[in-house]
Amino acid sequence: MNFTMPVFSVAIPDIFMLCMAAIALLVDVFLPKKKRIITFFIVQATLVITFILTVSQYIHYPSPIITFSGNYILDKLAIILKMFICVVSFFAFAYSREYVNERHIARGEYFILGLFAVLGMMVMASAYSFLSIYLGLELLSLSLYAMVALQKDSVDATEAAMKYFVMGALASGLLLYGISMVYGATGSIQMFEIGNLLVNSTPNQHMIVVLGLGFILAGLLFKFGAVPFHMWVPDVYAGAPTCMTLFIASAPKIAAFGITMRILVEAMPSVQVQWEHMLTVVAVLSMFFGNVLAIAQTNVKRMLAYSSIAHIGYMLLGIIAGPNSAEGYSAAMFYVSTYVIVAAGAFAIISILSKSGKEFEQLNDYRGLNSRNPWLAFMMLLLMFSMAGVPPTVGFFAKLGLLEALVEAHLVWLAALALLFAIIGAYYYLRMVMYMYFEEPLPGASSTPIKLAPDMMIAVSINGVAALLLGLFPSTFIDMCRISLV
Amino acid sequence: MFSNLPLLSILIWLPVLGAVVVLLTGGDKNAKLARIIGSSVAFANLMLCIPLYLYFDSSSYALQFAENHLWIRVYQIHYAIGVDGISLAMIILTNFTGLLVILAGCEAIKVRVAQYMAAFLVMQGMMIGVFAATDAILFYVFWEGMLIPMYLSIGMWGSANRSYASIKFFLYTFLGSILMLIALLYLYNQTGTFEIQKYYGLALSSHVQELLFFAFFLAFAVKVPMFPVHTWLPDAHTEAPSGGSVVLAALMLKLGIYGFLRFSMPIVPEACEALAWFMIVLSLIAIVYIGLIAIVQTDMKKLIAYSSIAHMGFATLGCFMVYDIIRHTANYQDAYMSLEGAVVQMIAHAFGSGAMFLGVGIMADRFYNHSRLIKDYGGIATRMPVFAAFFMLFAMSNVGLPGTAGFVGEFMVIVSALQAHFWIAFVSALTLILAASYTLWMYKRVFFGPVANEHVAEFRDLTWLEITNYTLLAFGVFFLGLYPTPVLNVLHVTIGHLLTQSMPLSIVH
Amino acid sequence: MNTQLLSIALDVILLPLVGSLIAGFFGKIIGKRATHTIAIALVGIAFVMATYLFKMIVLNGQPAEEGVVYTWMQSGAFQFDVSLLLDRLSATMICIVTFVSLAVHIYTVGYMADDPGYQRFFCYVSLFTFAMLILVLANNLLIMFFGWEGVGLVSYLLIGFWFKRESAVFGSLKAFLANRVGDIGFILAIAVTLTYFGHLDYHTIFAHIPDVMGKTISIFSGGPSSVITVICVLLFIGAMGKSAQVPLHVWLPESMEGPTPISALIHAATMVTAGIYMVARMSPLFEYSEAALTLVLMLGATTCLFMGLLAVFNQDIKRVIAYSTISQLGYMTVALGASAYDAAIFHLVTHAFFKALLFLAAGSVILGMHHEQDMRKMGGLARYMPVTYLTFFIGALSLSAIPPFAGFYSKDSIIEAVRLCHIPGGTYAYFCVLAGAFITPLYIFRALFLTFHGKPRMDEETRRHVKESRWVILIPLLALAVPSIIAGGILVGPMLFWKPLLLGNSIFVLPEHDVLARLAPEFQGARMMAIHASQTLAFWLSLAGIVTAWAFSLRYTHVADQLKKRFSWLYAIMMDKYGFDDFNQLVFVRGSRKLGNFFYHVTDLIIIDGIFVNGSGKLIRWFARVARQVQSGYVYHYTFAMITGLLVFLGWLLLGH
Amino acid sequence: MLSLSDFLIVAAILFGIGMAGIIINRKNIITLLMSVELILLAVNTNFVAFSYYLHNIVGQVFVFFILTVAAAEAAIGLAIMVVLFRRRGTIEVQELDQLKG
Amino acid sequence: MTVLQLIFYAFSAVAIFSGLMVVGSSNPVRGALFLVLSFFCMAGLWILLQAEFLALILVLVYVGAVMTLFLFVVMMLSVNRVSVQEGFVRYLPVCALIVLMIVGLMIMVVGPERFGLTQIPMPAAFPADYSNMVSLGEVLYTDYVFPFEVAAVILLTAIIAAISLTHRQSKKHKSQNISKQIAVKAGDRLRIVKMPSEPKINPTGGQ
Repeated sequence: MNFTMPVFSVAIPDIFMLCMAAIALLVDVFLPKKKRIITFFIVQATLVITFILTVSQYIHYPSPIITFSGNYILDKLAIILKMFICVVSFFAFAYSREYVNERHIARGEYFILGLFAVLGMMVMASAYSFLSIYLGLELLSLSLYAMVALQKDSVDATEAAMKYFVMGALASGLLLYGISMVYGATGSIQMFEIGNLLVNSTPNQHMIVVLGLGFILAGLLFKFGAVPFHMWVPDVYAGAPTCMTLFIASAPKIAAFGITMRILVEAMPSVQVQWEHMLTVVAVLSMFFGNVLAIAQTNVKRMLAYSSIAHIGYMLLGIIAGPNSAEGYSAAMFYVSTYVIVAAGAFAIISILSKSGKEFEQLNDYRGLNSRNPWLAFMMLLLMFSMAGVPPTVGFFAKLGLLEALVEAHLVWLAALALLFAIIGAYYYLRMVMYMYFEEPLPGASSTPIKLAPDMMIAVSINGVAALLLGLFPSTFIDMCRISLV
Repeated sequence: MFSNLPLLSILIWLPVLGAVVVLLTGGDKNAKLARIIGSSVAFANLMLCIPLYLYFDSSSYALQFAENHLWIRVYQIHYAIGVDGISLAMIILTNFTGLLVILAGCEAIKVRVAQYMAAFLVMQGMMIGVFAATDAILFYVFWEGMLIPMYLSIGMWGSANRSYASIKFFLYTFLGSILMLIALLYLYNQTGTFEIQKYYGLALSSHVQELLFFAFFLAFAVKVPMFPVHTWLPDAHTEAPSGGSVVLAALMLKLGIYGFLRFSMPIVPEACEALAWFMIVLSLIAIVYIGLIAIVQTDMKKLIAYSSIAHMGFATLGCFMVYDIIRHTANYQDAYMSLEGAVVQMIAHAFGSGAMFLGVGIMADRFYNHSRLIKDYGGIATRMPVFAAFFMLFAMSNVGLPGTAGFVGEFMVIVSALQAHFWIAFVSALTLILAASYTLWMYKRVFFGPVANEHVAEFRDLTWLEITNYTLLAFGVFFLGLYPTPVLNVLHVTIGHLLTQSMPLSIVH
Repeated sequence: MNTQLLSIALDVILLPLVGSLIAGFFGKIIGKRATHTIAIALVGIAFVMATYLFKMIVLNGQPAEEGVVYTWMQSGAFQFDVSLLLDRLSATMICIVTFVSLAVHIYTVGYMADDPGYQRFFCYVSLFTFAMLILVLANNLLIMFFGWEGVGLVSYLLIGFWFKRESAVFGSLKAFLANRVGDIGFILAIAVTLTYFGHLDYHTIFAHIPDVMGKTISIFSGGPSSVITVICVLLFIGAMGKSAQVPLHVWLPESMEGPTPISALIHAATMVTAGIYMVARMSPLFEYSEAALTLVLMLGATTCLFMGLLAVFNQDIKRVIAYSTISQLGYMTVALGASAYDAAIFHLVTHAFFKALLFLAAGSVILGMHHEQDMRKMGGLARYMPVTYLTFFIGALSLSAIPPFAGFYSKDSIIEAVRLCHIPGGTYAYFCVLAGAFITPLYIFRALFLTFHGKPRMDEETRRHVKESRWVILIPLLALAVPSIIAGGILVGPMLFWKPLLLGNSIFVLPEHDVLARLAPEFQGARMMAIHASQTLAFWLSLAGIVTAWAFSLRYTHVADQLKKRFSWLYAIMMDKYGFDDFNQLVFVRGSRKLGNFFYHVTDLIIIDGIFVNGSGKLIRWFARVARQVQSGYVYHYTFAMITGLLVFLGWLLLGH
Repeated sequence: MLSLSDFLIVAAILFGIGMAGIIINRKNIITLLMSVELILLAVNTNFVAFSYYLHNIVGQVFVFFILTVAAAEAAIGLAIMVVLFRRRGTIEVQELDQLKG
Repeated sequence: MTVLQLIFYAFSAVAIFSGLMVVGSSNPVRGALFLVLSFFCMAGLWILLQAEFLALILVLVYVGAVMTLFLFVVMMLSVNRVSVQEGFVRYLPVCALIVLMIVGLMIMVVGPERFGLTQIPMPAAFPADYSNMVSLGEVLYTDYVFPFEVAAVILLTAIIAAISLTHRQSKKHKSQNISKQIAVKAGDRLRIVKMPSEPKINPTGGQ
């Protein structure tokens, strides 16, 4: 036995979160129904404290630490991913409060499962072996499946959950098969070891790893929702309760980015050519189909779902350019994290506008939003332009980074193509703005001014203004992404 | 006192700040307050141009009032601004037009006043930013950022077909500028900086230069707009509120030319030289082809819009003839006039067509259904003599009558064109007829003749605010037409420097 | 250098401008009376000053002065000054301009008395005077172009003065556009000049002629053309526009839609002569281009004859005079082409007087007839309007070149000059001007007879109201009648023959071209010239013209009708005015609109917008609609897509590499 | 002697059957869930085989966890299915087409 | 052919056959039972690979628990009868082709060329005192304690999820939902139906 005791202290945030989840669970069970809101506060507090803990780790662990026998890593990437995840999840839950409250959704369970999902993402962020990756991913996915289905009285939500589940299960099957191949080729499931073992791989090994790569990428791209593994995205986004859509669309993408970086960059640089090629195709397809299909949508959630497919396509560009450019990975990370903020904002607006019995999902519902609630419309406008990548919103700088990386990697054609698709994309974002600003509200009840709870208003404002301010002052944020991927 | 102030930054951000303040006034209950704030901010901005002009050293081509702060460390993007002669002229023009538009909006806009003021103030700030930016990405940010308020102003206060027009406008210009972004990134990769000045004189292979040229070309040609990427403009102009049309015509189109001057010519001189024929042909097409199209327009705004394209043809022509001129005469001095003509044409066109757009707005606002169709009008001169007189002046400027602003640029360009080639001059001189045809034919149908219908019969003449506006513009038209020297003085050194920068080695030797 | 005169000249220019501004901005406030008093006073002062300048420069022989008012613009190697030149030519011209302008100002008080646009009219007329003075006093081509366009603008405004009248508005537009065609020539000439001479100042240009003489410019693929010829031809194209030479004459008849004082001022006396003035001014340049002179000569001759012919067939009194103006301008042009610049200017001067006179008289008639212009509805007016009749008669005689009226001296000199000139096309020109000598009296006396003689053909109502016009109208008539009679006799010697010539060195003629110098020995004073007229063919042709006119319009009207029937095709051509209007309408107006419509509807809307812009949008939307069918909602389709995708990737990765 | 590839091939075939089950199944979701189980079984076999032939216990550890997770997954899948059934009264795959386009 | 091979082929054949039956059978109950069969067979193969512990776990956990759960649910939902499958046959060839191709690719890679005995020989036999369970246990609670914990959390999550999803709240209490009351629209309460008015009857009877 050459077992060394793991450094538990590096996992304090995760441990803390797990403890709190258990506490919240217990508390929730014993709380009377009316006071279940306390669960929500516990969950939010957990996130805040975890965030603080993670920040303190940022200070205390300047160099990477691999522990738990190589299953766990704490480096800048993990820390920053965790920070992002906590922040984004915090907002996602904040937005959910009212939405969940108004509908027949088991509130306590929703937030507790949410916390488990966040825990899953934390595990993913720190995972350094395929095993931890897989487990983190499953923890996240299983929570998400359940959370989607939690709106039990909704036909759409249950259907979405079922589709999500079946396809998610298939995807993890694919992922596992790929992992098994890599394991078979190397005899290891640990990132660092695999990376080392594959440096001088035999042609046979190489072939096996390529097969494994294909399966692993299929599983990963499914999590991202990239074409052709994207088909669940629109259905689940549209069918899930909006607050859930918001959650699915946000933090998990960051976590997925984390494991992608670990697998592709740290474990499988030996098949870089292959994954670059595959990702290129996927990225182009995603950008194209995502943007084009979004045009045909009348349901805003669906539209944003397709848009998220397209955005994943863009994000992949950064990874593609990564090996041949200085800033590719960090650009991708910047892209995905800012996109998540923006997408969360957009879904948040949908969710807080939705009232039980009157979901605010159709394009037509947004007619004349400007005259009903100018501030909200303005926030949506900022988010839309950010998604379209129009300066000075953050979306532009995110794209700028990607393009810069692409150009540096001599992939100018890909950059041009990406921008071409961005134009197609701009169309439907503009259409959204058009509905909000240029059209008059439909007559009747939907033309009255909209009043919102102040906390929702503040949260949305933070989100929207972030889209602008991160654009005006993106430097710190970009630096964070860079530090994490040095 | 002013030399210590970050004057340019103030110019850029004061309107933006003003926009925020205006927005805080809320709904139309406080419309009056919004109007007052809006106009005073615009006025203050214009006043700030005075020290800018006075402290500008026109004997130096160096960037003045420069500010430079690191903005985004990773990509070495700086908040770097500064002005040379060309940008100074354009900035003053922007502020001038900005004030006009805001004033015009005070009268014409009745709903969502605060948002209107805010949109235009932001637009103004952004545009000043474009002209002042000396960092490529900063430039791009302003360049694109301006689209948002413009898009909104077309869509929110425009007429029936505004959605289509606004989206078309946005996508067209967006399409144009993306390639420029890639070009900028390419240059960044070559130089490691986004500082525009550093791109000048970069040794690039001719193939690369041509690619870069086309990337820039698309961006700027769409903005100018040049044939065949001009079709957004008639729609956008037509559907935009008159203030929007004015900004589009007076300022936004200029950005394209400015881009050519700032980017294409100095950065890829060899490609510019090699492809100058292409640009010249397109410019001439703009002048003749668009002129002919303008003749048959039935919508006043469309007509003026097309005429704008034709006039911008002169500006592009002026820019790209310099190579031929210098090749023929081997003397830089000879080419000055061509480039200066282009710049003057930009300014002159701002006055002329801006005023005409305002005029159409004035008429349409009085008409019961805000029609802009020529056939709905007639005999305005009977009902609105003062307006008719003003409009005649601006029409004449549009026609290019000596003594008005419109003449100066056209004259300079036509005369320079002859140095390049006789037929270029000839074709461009056709504008004398074409511009006169479409402008005066429209004037004839709208202003002359018997009063067309009972709606026109109810028209009242200009209000004081409108007269103020028009007097300002008339002043501009005459000032530039009769005494363009102050404007040109600002330009000489800059243009000269620009010329030396934009000459490819093949010509220099 | 004494610049005092020049500053007076500047005042001469600015006074009408001040008048114009006052009338324009404050006319409504200060009222009609004050408006016309101020305007007339200012023009009057200007006239007095101009006379003074004329005296100082021309009569006292002070040297020419030039000076810069301010630098308009400086760009690169080129500098453009607003500068004035006061020499003999311009001094003469400003005298005429201010004089005719003054006459018209006064005349207007009566003519426009009841018009609501009274003040506006004064504004325009004064503005016109201002622009014309700039044109004349300019020291370089650019400033001349300023004035040139200025008069064009005001002409446009004045023709369309009655803007509610469709025909007036149409005429004004036509005038402006036709002028603009010429302006292209002018501006290109400026461009060529600037390119090859580097400057636009007259004296600089003239000084550099030797340097430029050998230079060529390649315009047509056929071969290079001489720069000077190109400049001259282009300049002349400009002159053709302003001076209504074929084929750019079409606007002048239409311009008669304007108020009659305008027709007198602009379209007879001053503006239309701008082209003549310009060519004369640029004589040093033209002298070096025989080709250009030939063109000038031929076109002038053509205009002279064929436009005169049209006047014969017209029924509108003002149009007859208008065509007559074109024809007379043709004479002047011929003179230019024959290098007899002085003769051209001389004819310009006399023509200014008698043509203004004719117009104003015609205006008086029209006023008397309550704005009826059709001569077929007039007749026998001599009884009702004796003074008008008298003055019209004087004008007609002068125009018909009957000695010793003013027109005789100038026209006869031109005919003689053409006879002697050796420029190619001279013979044709000589034939034309001789034929013109017959045609001119024919049409003007036809007009005279139809209007003032014979039975009254107007309706009863009108006839009862016909009476002589007011004194404000008659005074200018009388004032113009005097020079129409005597100016020729007085001026012929000093202007054409006696060295030093009145215009002196303002005009430059190569010795081998100098036809007037060849004529000079024959000249023995004005009286002798008048007497010798009986020995010239032209004189007899003139008389024959008068007789024919009398015969056809009063005596044997049925013969005219028969001829009309016999030569109906010819008559049709005449009625069509040689088809210029139809041609322009068809080719240029309709052609450009057709082309514009094609470009707009087909190229712009269908090809660019429809196919590329909206087409790509539609394509994408169509594709989106189709592609969303793939998103069928069925899990098995989704997984199928996933697995197919995986298969493709695996196949590619494993087999492809 | 049995080679590693024998086991892997069997696993691959099972894996294929599992995938096929998901693609072609139009009837009830239970079969889908069972197909997923087949896939996991195939993967597990892979791991076990590798573990044996590479003399490396990690594969088996992995299988251990996969089994655990698969059980949890099955539970949640069934739970969702129950919810769906309660709501829709059917678990037919081809009727899950409310969301599309 | 050795005994081992015989066992291997027998188990494999049955496993594959029952796998096919799982997918192909129209009755889910039968499908589930076939799944159990294939699990059994695969457990047999695992034992050949000396993974006794896992093989047993497979049987215990899967056959004993998971499959029972499946059957339980099938029975509970009484979905064992199934409508006729349209499209099954129609799409079968395409699907089969795709799957065959993908399996072909997989086999191409994992086939004997790379994983044959020549490439990867039989591993050395384990020492006699080797215990699969011990060696697994040794690493499970040491090296893999972190995954182990996470797996525990997953199970916890599954429990929570399953309970909260399937648990039906008893509708014992009645309470006002004020926001719903406010959000209600007039149109929800009263629907005015427009109907064609009765044909007018002439009161006089039409005579």
